[in-house]
Amino acid sequence: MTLETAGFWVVAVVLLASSLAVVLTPNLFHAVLYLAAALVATGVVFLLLDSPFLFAVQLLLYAVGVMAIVVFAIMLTERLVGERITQTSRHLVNGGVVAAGVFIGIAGFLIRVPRSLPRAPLVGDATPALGRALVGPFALTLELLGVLLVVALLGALYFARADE
Amino acid sequence: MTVPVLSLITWSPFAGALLIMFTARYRPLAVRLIAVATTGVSMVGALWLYAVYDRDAAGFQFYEKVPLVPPLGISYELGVDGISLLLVLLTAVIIFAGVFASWTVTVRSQEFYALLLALVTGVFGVFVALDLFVFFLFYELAVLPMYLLIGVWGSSGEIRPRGIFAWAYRETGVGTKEYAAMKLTLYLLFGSAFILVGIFALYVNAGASSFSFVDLEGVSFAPAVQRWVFLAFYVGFGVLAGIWPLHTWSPDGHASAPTAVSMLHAGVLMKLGAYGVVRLGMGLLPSGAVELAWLMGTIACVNIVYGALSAMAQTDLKYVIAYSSVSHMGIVMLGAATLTETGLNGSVFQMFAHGVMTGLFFALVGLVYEKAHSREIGKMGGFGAVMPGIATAFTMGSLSSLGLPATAGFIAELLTFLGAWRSDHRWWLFPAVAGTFLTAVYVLRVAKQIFWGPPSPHFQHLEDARGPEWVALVLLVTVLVLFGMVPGLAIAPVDTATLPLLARIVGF
Amino acid sequence: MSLTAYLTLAALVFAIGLFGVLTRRNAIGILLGIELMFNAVNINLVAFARFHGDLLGLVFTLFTIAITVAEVAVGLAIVIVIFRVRRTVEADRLDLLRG
Amino acid sequence: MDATVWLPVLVLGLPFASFVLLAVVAPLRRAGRAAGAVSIAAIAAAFLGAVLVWSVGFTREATWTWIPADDGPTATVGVLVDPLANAMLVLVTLVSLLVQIYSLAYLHDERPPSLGRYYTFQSLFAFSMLGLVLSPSFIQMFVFWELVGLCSYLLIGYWYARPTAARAAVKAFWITKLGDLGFVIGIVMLWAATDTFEFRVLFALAQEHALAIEGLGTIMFLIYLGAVGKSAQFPLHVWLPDAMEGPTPVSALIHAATMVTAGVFMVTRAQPLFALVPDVLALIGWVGAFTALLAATMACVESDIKRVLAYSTVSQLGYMMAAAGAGAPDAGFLHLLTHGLFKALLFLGAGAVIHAVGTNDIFRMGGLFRAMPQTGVVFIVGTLALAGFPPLAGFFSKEAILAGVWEADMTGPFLMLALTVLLTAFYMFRVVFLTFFGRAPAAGHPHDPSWTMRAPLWVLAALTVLVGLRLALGDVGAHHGPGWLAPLSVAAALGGIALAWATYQRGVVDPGGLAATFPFSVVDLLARRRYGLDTLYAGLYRGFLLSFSRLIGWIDRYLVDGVLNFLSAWTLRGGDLLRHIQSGHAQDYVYGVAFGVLLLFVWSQWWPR
Repeated sequence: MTLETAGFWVVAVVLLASSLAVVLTPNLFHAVLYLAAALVATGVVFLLLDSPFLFAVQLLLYAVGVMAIVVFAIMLTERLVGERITQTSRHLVNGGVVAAGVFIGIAGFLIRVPRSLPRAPLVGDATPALGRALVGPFALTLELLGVLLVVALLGALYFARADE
Repeated sequence: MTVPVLSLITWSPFAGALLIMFTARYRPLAVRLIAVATTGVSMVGALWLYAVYDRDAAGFQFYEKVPLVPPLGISYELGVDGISLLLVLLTAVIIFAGVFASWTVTVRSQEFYALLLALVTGVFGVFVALDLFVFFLFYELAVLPMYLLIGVWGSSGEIRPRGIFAWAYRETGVGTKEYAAMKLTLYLLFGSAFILVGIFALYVNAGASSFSFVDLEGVSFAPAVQRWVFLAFYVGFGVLAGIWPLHTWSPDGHASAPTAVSMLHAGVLMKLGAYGVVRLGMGLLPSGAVELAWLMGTIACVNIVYGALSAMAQTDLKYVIAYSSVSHMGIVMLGAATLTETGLNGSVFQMFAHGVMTGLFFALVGLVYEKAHSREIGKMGGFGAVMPGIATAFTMGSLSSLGLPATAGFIAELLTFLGAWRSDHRWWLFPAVAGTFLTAVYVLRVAKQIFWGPPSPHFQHLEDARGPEWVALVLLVTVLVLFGMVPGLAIAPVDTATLPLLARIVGF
Repeated sequence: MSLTAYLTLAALVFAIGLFGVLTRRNAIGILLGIELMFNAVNINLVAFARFHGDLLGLVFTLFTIAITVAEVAVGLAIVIVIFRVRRTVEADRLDLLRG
Repeated sequence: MDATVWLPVLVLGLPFASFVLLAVVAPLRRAGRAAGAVSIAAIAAAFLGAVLVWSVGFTREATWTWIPADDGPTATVGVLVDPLANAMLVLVTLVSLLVQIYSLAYLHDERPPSLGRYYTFQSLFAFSMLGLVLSPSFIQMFVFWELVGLCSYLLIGYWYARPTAARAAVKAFWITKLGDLGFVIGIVMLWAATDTFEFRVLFALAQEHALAIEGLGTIMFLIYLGAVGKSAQFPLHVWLPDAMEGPTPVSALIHAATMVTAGVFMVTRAQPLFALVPDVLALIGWVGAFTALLAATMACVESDIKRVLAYSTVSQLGYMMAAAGAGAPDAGFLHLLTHGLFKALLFLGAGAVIHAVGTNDIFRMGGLFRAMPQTGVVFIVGTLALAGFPPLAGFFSKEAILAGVWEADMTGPFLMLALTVLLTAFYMFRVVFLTFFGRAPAAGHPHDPSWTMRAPLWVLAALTVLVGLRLALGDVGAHHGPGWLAPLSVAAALGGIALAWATYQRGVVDPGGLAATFPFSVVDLLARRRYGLDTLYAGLYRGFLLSFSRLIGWIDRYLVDGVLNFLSAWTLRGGDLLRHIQSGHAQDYVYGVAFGVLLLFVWSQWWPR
């Protein structure tokens, strides 16, 4: 068992466990914390897939940025009415069946994938190539993405602003 | 450079509609004057067209062509032959009269007139367009404003549903103007779908290079294509022409529509259907026409007799007239189905005659309704003494309707009869002739009930027609009698179009 | 580890996220489920990119993450607005789309 | 164009001009008497022209294209001037003129606009009738045929506020229209076979024996149906008595002298064609004779003076048709002319009587001869002519008909016609005795009418006598029957008069008792019920046509349209049901998405490729 294999199994268990916790825990605040764990685990998966840059992005953007926003949102909505930060679920069986169905559907594809597909050889660090691609062929897309983010933030501000 | 007279005729009402919407808001008189002026331009244009049309030449005259989408072969292509010439004249007459007949519309009159004029542009466009794509656009333009015109300005009838489907009648709101508007629009769009499919079928089968009628005319389509596309055109246009059993939109729609709209719709729009069958169906698909003539003629016979009997059973004046249209459109379709020169001339003549006649009828019914506030025949009586002018005009319309000589209706029916007996299905003559008798029964019965007899106590203070209304009545009656006495006025140009058409069909 | 392992992992996370979306009553909870599904997708993208040696998948993942952030921001803003108006974020009681 | 064409066209055009003038210039029409003056002037000028045409004896045919077609016109219009048409021209213009003059006084109580309308219609009628007479083709004849029918309809309904007049007008129109259906089908078929409507061409074909059309018998029978309706032959005669609802001058002009004879005129005109189909001719003869007898029996029991005259007209039209059917159209036509004179006279005389006493019922009149001697004299002249007394006009024409029928070996029709002679004399003198003699009812002071009404009466009476004398002296009637014929018919007429005298003047025979004895009782019963024909038509109209139309109307609304409404109602309901799927919960929509994804998976995995 290589280090990578061992890492994968550990990460997989963490990721799945924290994901399940996200959707099952009754405490919303806890759910957010589990989500943070799941996101970090995902980042580790990226790392296992030789993408350290994405790992960094995942940590910075998701685990910190998104979490901050979500926590703020929870504070703004739940705390204000003074309720306990709990949530309940509904139609657990239905949801389970449908989710399982979708998983089986995907699995139907997965069993067709050639099991021993070789991993492409690693050609140096992917990060500089990624950087070149972002300012090269994808420069325009990147700019547009920037615009999108600005617009989204403006929109969020507009929506969430307090009435005068 | 020559004046594009067809474009002028076609777009003048549209320009009027725009003018009304942008300049004449809240000025009712200005609205009407603009409407009169722009339809007057069309009328003068149509008369000029009629006067200078070369009666010795076959084919399309006053040709205009501007490419619109060259890669797809779509172009703005206009032209008239004898058939469309007559129908353009009819449209001009009816709308000109219609503007006067609806002088008294008070609610939202600028929107009313704007929609009406836009609609007329569509009608003119259909008659003069030679490009099937543009033809279809005009066709839809002619059909759709009807929904608003009926839904907003219409009137609801009194129908108390009985019978096995009564619950369905309450559910759908039978009798209300909204129901009528919706029904009419859905029916006609149902037909449009067939037409569109047919047009594209022809376009693709001809090599997908041109929508031009003139180009498609030169293509001989495979017999199977002809059969099915002709059927599609027959059903699609037939809905608008009121063929049985797809006619039921017509009584409800015409009864609910305001006066000018009924005039225009029964007078002209139903002719669009018949025109479509003749022009596109028979003109482009000669062997399909030969193959399915039996169907057209037989259904036309059903229309004639069935429509007349239904009209006889009605108690609502507008419904009587509307069903009479169903019956008379049967004559139009029958004449076309005979595939003979006389029959086809009769068919086109009937399009014209019925247009004027029914326009007159609906104008009169509108006047009577406006004064008596009732459409129930049973409640009326003795109006002849208080409104002699309307009574006279109604009698003239009735006489033309039952095919009395010296009115345009007679010429049309006679020619159709002659054609029917010369066709491959001689028996068509008998239902057609029986239809004239049934028409005499219901039309004179109604005239007797409304205008004759002792004056009804319910209606003491009725008035005869007034200024602008007289313009409409006199114009229509004059045309009706003039073309009845001098049928050559219409037959001579029409013949230039029917002969080449028949040459293609019979020579096929 | 083989590609299938990564894909299976992603599929499981996706299914769990979907389950969350379907079952959660709280609008924020639903949003968390959506985040999980996004992550599953990202894992797929990166895995394919790695196994095929194609940079494009990484670029795409980057964009996805950025867009997700925008989506979360807007989504939460909407939740807050709804909360202000309706004083609840219970999805059961939100039926503005009702026909 | 020479005089042979333009003069008849002028005769035709004058009433038309008058009609257009009155129809278009409303103030003139509303002036009433001025409108009458215009119309009378026009018809007087036309009369002079007609007399000129007749006396010179023009013969000419001219046609113009009416409905053009590629290879020669489909239909033509024109004028056909020949002795037949000339004689009719004179009759029509003369009677029209006299009736229009008469109407000035008869209708002097009418409101001016109504009177103007009356004269407008009168002008239209004169034009239409003249056009019919001058027709060179079946199609033109049909056109004017319908137009005179229209005038009849309008003038019967002149007092349109009266429900009975309104009913009678539409009844007349419908019943004649029923016959016209046959007419129009016939000429359409004839056209399809020969490509022409023109008499000249058709007659030429007939002469060359080139008219061997399959079904010519059917065609001619159908054309004859038009005459059955217009000339009130059995079984379509029922409209004519009801048509008496119109003003009396109208009855005199349209429903006695001119329009109703159009059928006879048409059969006479088309004689070369009818001659080709002896079966149809025989039918015409039998129906004519039967009509004559049937109408005479109904006239015997009628108490309304105008309706007696109406039945008498039906009866005399039967004579004319019988003559045409027997191959003696000349005799029939002669009777048409003479009958036009004396029947107009009788109607106008009856009008004077009605005008004076204010009722139509002969049993409420009496002793009028003393009060209105001039009317009495002319009425008796007309009655004698109708009864067929020498040397009045009616005698010779009726004689000619009887001779023609006898010579055609049509014994049955002959016997019926001979019996009708007796009945004619009986019912006419029944009217004379009841009206002009006997006890006068106390009320009222009847007197002879003004000169505008008297003058036409005298003119017609004089013409009845003069034409009779002219016929007696000349050798006009071509059909001289066997020697016993004239005495027989005069004897029959005398018998009728004697019976009437004995019954209604002397009171020797009790009319009620006579009617109750066996063979007469049945006839009396049937005749009083008009042989059930009116009931039959009313039953057909109400019980069949209207019910059937109601059935169709029901089918249309509840089946043809019902299926549609049924479908659309279900569509609406279905939409209502499906609407609940739109719960508004975003998560429910996610289920939809998930199911969609599942479906995609299933499709991509297991869809057979």
